[in-house]
Amino acid sequence: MSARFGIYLAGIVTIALYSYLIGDNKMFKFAEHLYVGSAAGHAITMGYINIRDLGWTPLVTKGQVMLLIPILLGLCLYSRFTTKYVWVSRYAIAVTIGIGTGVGLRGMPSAQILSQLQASMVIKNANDFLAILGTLGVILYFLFIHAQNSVTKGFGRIGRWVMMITFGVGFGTSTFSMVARGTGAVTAILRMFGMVK
Amino acid sequence: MRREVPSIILAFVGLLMIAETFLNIPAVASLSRDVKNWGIIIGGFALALGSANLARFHIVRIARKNKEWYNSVALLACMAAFALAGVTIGPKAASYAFYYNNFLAPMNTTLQGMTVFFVGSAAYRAFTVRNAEAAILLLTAVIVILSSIPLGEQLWSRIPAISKWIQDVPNLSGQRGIIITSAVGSMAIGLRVLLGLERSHFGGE
Amino acid sequence: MNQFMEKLQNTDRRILFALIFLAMAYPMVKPFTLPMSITQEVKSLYDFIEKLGPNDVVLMAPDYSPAYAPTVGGACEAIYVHLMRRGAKVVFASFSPEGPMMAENVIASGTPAGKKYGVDYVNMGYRAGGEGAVAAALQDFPGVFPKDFQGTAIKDLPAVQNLKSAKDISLGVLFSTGGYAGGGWVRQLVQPYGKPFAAVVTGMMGPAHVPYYQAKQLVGLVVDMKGGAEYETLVKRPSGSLAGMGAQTLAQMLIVLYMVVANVTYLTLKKERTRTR
Amino acid sequence: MLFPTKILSFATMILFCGLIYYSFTAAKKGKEMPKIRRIPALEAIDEAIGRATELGAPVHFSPGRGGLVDEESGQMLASFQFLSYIARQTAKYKTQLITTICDAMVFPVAQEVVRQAYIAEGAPERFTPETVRFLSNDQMAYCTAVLGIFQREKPAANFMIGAWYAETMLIAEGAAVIGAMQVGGTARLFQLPYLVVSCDYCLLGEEVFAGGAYLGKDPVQLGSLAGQDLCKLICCGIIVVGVVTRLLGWTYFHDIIGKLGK
Repeated sequence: MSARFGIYLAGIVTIALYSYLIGDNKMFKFAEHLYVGSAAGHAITMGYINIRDLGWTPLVTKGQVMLLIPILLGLCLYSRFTTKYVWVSRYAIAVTIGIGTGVGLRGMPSAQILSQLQASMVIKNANDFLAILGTLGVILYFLFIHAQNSVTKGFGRIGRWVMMITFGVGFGTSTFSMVARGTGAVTAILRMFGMVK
Repeated sequence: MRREVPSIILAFVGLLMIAETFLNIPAVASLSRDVKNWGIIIGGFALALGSANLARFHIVRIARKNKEWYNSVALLACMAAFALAGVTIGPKAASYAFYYNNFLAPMNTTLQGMTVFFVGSAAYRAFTVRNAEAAILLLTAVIVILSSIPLGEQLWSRIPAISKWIQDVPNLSGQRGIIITSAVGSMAIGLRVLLGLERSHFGGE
Repeated sequence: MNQFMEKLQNTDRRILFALIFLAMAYPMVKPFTLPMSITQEVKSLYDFIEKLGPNDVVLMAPDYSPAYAPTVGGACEAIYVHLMRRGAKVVFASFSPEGPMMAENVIASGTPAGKKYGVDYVNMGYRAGGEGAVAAALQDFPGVFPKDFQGTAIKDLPAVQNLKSAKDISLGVLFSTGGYAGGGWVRQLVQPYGKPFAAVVTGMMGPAHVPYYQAKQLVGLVVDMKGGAEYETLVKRPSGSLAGMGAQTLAQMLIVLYMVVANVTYLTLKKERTRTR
Repeated sequence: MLFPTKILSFATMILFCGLIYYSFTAAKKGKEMPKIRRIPALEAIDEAIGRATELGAPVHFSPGRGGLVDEESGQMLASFQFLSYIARQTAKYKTQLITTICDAMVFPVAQEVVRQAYIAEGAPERFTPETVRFLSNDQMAYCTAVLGIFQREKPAANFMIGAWYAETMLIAEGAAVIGAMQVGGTARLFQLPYLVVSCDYCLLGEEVFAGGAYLGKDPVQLGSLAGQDLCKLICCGIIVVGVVTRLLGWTYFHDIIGKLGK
């Protein structure tokens, strides 16, 4: 499996996927199925390793009996292949969503609310003043029920403009990294034809 | 039994996660670490479940002799090959790594690289000044793009300074507002889910 | 006129895609110089190297991985080429595991005809230990790097025969994408030995290095692909960084052009529509 | 027992959750709620489904690459409310729904949401393996497969509401190519610009979380939304107080957040 073969393999799959830009075609469809299939196979590998290393191995070698719980819960998911016992899968879903909900709830106050509020309090010059007005505008834009009056609506209008600027900046700054990734893929094609080193 | 017990489990796990962050109790910390591990293990089963569904979907296509069924065969073959190799020789083996690095990874790079083409077509299609807001969006994007390439400076020497001001003042304040309000929304849905008032994830009311 | 505008508005997507592809591919196949202002930080490194000659030994530390080759690799090659032209001796010594490979790449694509390995340039390989290893190498170079990357002993390499410690080098250049970065070299090379030092870093690290430059602890600072492109412009040898910047410039200009054309057609047709109404 | 450096974060969580809880219990008891303001993007959902129905074309829904175990999980939970609503509407109008999923754990949840919605509309037979499809947990493989579906099954409406990552632009433009009407929405700051640019209508940030209340007109959700408004007004108040005290040269208020709000 030489490096040369690797370069050709990478070049060919790149061209096949890029052919989508011309229009849906047989080559793209084939590459798409190869990609999705390989990724699924890789996912099975990763899932297997997670179950083995975090669940099965500690269970049988170290006797961590508690690990039977997630293994059983994981198996519960397969009740989805039946019609009668579908509800069993909810136990596994409950644990997962419980983790996500808890992690979300606990992280929001400090990371997303207090630290941002603190940053909004710094006022040293006119720019800071404008920034604070902008932040207030955006927050007031998101009022849905309470305080629907002309003041909050006026602020909300400013808030929307500020958000448009934020989106414009987001779009503009990310083009740099997108072009960088694009050149990476273009390089794979050019390299196959020996046009770049 | 079918909805209540899962709801109780959900609330317990959620509160455990919250307790881990705020309370200085070693037992809580270790249990919550275990439960997060459980999440990864369950996730492993979910990955296999997803792949099994994908396989079923394509087996049906082959059985029905759908148009271009041979693509489904290719998909299943790749899936079987990667999974078998992964389970037997492991992903760190040289041949597995070779196909990962020269086959799967470049496809990922290619798709990520394709984004720039779509940005181009979006620029041509969607960036029209239909109203004042669209005009602000367009103008900001153009200034920021111009400031990141040498040409912008040549066009007008103040472009980099203007772009920096836009990024530091209105952009930052907009980000703050969005982050704060999204956090409030996210907390609200989290609370409703914990209390079992929101059950769409268990399928409805 | 309006027919033309309508046609323009409905340009086939594939043409838009093809132009973007060309805008990215052309500069990579054929890098070109760009009209850009050269920052003082880059120019001062160039001026410093202009004054070096055959009696000078320059220590280059290419501490980056392949993923960062587009970011700082171009500058590495351009500075290497410049040093070769001046006739200075270049010693590559790396403190990150992938560094020696990066040095090999730079040597392969940048060495001018007539320059010889071991005499004009040498690749000493890699030593683990971060800032501590840097300090040790600067104190006792042959002790830390007794052999080169290929295993040739120092006594067979004329380029490094007289390099005993930091006292014998004329310039140190660090290529860094993280870790202890330029501050470590200022502590280990500039402060104890008073030797000139330059840093090549990523855009993210750039602002943190400006104070060192302002305090004259750096003779030069090259930041990211753009700094590399400036250096390539100065040595008049378009390569990796200018190729990358060229692709950036052309592709982003094209995207801006798309926005402009889209709005010109949109507004013209809208005006026309309101008039006929 | 409580970590001293986190007292303020904990208090914020209790205060905000308390306000929201108070608001929706009040609403549940029948306290009259003021009307919710118009959110055009939400009204566009019905329009898009209607269009697809007229054309006899399918509707595509995706919650993005987000998962259920991280901090973005709130958006995924919100996304299920939209999925539930859209599934019911499509069942009502006998329009085909294609839900594509990228995260493996989201898959069984999405299946359950759609299945129950179909049962609620009295059309359980419409639920087939084609309705909710797990395509890949590899983000870009997922994109390829979605692009393939767009080209071959040509949905006339595309909904992208949830936690979106780098796949946003590919899928949004992929749908624009086939002329689908699009409604997007995410609270992920880095992907919002693409949805705003590419979609016909876009839910911005917190609007994603308000969808359930708007579409369901459920008193709990409306009450919750009213509580969220109170929290936001408090945030504004804190900013104003912080700024004023700082202008007066008193930084205690600002500094205490840093010390106790970790």
